[in-house]
Amino acid sequence: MTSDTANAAVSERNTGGASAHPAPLLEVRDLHVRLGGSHILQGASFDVPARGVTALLGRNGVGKTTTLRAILGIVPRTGTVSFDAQPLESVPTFRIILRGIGYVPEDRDVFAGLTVAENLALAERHGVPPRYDLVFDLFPDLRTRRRQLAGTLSGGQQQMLSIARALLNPARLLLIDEPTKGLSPRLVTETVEALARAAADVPVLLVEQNLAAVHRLADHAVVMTGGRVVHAGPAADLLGDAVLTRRLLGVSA
Amino acid sequence: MSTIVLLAITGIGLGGLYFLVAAGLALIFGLMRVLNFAHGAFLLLGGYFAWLVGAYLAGGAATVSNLQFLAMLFVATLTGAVIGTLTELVLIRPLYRREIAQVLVTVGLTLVIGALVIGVWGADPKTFPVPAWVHRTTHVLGANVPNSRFLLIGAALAVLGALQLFLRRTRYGLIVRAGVENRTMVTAMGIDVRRAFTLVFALGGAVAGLGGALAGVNFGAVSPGLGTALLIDAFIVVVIGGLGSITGAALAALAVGLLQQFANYYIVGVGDLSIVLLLVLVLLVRPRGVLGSAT
Amino acid sequence: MLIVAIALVVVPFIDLPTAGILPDRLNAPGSLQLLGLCLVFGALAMTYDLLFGFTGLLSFGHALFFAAGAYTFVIAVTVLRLSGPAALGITVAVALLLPLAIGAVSLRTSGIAFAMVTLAFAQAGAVIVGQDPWHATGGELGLGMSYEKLPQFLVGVVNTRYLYWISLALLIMVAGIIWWISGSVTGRVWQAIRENERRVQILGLRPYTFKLLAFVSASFLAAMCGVAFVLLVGGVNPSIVSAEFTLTLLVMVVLGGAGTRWGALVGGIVYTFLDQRLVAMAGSQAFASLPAPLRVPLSQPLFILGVIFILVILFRPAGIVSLFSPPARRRE
Amino acid sequence: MTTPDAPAPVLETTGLSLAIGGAPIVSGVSLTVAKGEFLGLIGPNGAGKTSLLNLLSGLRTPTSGTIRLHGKPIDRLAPHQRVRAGLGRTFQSSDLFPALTALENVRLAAQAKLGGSMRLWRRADRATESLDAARACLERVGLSARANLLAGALSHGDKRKLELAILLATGPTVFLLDEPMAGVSAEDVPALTQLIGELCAGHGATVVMVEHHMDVVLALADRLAVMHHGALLACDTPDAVMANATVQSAYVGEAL
Repeated sequence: MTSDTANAAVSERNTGGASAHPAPLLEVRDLHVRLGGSHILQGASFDVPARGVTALLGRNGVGKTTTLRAILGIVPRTGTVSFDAQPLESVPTFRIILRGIGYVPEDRDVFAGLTVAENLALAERHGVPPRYDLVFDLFPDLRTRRRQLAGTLSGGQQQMLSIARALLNPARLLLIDEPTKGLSPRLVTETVEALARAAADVPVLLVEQNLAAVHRLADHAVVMTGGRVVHAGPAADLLGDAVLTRRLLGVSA
Repeated sequence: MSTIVLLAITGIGLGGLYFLVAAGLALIFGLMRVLNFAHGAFLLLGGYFAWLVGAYLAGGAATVSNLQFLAMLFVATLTGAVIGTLTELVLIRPLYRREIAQVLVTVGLTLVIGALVIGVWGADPKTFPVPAWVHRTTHVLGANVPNSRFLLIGAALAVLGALQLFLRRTRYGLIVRAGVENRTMVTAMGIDVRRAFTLVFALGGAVAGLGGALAGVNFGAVSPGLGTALLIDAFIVVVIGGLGSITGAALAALAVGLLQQFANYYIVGVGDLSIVLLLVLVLLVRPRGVLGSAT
Repeated sequence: MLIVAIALVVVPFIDLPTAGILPDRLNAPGSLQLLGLCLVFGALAMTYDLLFGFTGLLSFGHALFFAAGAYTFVIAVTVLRLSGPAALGITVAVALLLPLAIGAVSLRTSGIAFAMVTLAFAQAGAVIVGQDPWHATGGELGLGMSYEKLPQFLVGVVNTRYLYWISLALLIMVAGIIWWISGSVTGRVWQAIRENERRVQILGLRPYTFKLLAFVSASFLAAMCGVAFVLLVGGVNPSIVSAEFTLTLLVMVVLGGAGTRWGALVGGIVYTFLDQRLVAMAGSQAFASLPAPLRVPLSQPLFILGVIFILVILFRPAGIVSLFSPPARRRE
Repeated sequence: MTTPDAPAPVLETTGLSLAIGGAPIVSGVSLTVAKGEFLGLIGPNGAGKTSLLNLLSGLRTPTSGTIRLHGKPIDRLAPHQRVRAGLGRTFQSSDLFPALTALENVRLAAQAKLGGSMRLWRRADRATESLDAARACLERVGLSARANLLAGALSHGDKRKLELAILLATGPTVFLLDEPMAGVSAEDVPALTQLIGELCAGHGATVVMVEHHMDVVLALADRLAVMHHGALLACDTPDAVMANATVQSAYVGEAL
């Protein structure tokens, strides 16, 4: 599946990002989250560079989804998060989003009782021209299904709507949580290709279980275990090292 | 036949009044999961402010002109909107994420407003001035139906229509409908959902205020007990209809109004009991109400 | 505790001026009746807290069972002309069977729906009492108690001290029973249900049965408070069946501190005392000279209580007993 | 598959399915677990593993299918009745009774097992037989020293142990363990794994365990069941499952 040209592009972007060492776009330092008595994040620290896709990896239940939610302030957290050198700790969720972060949640979370058009309209912002052309170009299916209730869409179509919602406004960073979860192999491929196109213009922090998708998309990899970050570096290095992958992720890549 | 027509139209009118009270409750509960006990107090203040304006404009007469009546309704609506907004900003917002405390604080507000109304205007009912035509009757299929019933039905339909327009056609309506499903996700799309909360409280309060004035029309007077009495009926309507559903509230209000009228006619005094029985039955069969959502 | 109890027992023997805090000198009938009322409502608030604070069941129908006890006893004595013990026997039966039936139905729902069903049952009770279809309740006017069949020491203003002692005995009985059963094997299950009902099932216990037992226990004790109440005030009226009265109980419990050992009792006593005395205390000359915009609201006890209640929720969510909690806890 | 002399299955599901709002969550799961067997249940997030446990323990009602325990159908039993029939479970998140002490948490379970929870006149602190049983359970998971701490104040690892103590106190013959390692720090995993192994072996219990840590699953399980999209993809010995190409592609993610 992985074409040679795409591979080349990945490694090129990869080395470009690594050698220049520009200031990170998103800096997470000592992030803690306690929910209902469990200490889910136990001091996670990592950077998201200003270019390329950063994959957040780890076994189920290590706190990847919670990390994204904590960055956005959806769950109460301590520690520091700065976006473009601006602290986010005391900023309410909606303002964090308005600073230019697009969010595609786990389980899609489209509004089932609203139509596709209404789901998209909700993302429109005052004074920002919505990028319907771009969105419908990426997901032509959504254009024809504008009047359909989102709850009646298939899982794959809901995922596309969820991504489309995040792409409708120009974003400086996308947080995408398990976009291929529960999709059939053909839809996984489609979704990954759409994400690859979207990621050409904007940096992404991606949570993904499907290592093949990670292989296709990611430039950088951050691995979590037990609520902490245990490894960070170029994605190719991690995925190319079978021993390391097995030790950190418990699977053979 | 004429009796049935009269009972039916009266029942629908009563249902209209219930809907006016229940609509705001359902709206607020749907978005914010707050059972607003102070809703009855919003209604009470709306009714009294309308009476105050009416008594001033009528200058001691029992009737007002249509224009003056419109002014009374406007003031009632405005009063409800203002008190609803203040309640959300001052009492509900600081208790964000403490849902039981939010319910309790509205209980406290009910006590405060109820006591203030008695303190300022006394415990006796105040005769509510209305236009002369409201007192007259209209001949429908052999029955002489009081015009006030038509007024209630018209007002309820207008409010139902306006709320549907708001929910279906405006951006805030869209936010409210999305927020009912998933509040967190609305925030995570860059929308300040708290502004929608304030707006919903203002709207709910406005409808309650209007309901207060129309309750004055229905009972011919306003009294300090008006709020609580209608609030319990509205609770029953909202629970039967499914907490948070406007359409459910409309259907349940209609059912409750009709049931109460007919039951009262055939066995005197069982109207109130019959709707309680209906509530118990509905809850035992469908604990989430007729149109309640699954979660 | 013991000192407080002894002090309360000997109150009717102490002839002290009360400087306007109580209606009269400390052991005068008026003062004793007010103190008795505080004790009865303190006990009633404790029964509500057993349900709401301890087991986590938010009922809006608790007043119904208090009223059921009060009305049954008065009707038995006055309308049915039964002797004191027979009337008490009938009241006990009603106080067990009525909550058993209503609880069995209401507890099929939970959360807000449970609150609403109990509210509806209470409303049905209020309607029946108010409309009086069987000519027993006295309708909107209420019913005065006939003392013919009751012991002589309960009759007459001079014997108010006995009524005071009955109220005190009721409070001690209610507090003792609640203390005992909340520390019982079953009491632990109630607490567990409040904390995590789903997990109680996975221990192999059926929450419904335990919730029903809590509902019947609390309601039965509330009905006994109702009996003490009618003895003390000599009659009933529909205000004790009203939804407002249930809300009042909720206010008492939360004001004092829900789910704490003495919170509900303190809340009940403080609320009742302020409700009864604010007007009289406000009747002083200093008060009369206040401008109307201040005087009118301050002359309404419910206004003041409502404001205090709101302030407690906003700033002291653990209730007024938390004001006296040991400062050690604040240090950590 | 089953040889004639194989022991009768303790737990058996036939075509078990669950759909919520039309969306399939669990689809047609048929599974047998033999007496004393330790079955590891694995699969990606959202594969329906916890939902399957909820169906087994009665917290969810299946859309179709049946469940048999010791050969008898238990579909009509309420959750508490299934526990009494010997089906005990733990939860993924440690939502214990935070305001009760560790000992009280376990004691409630012991009380439920011994009967007599419905005794208003019986003081809890004098009910010695259940207290002794509860202390014994705490002892076995190594929590005796923390018996009188509030459950809410325990460390996360201790909460997981308390969870196991509660399970033991309900006296089950079948253990349903939902991610016992969830949220446990890496250094504590081996010790907890060993504890679970000892407890299950010591009880001769039949176990179904959902777990993501493959080393834990491989250390404990006799057989592995793999779920994907709500369906049972494979159920076999760990070696066979790990070698299975379908499992590899679905779980490990080589579909692309």
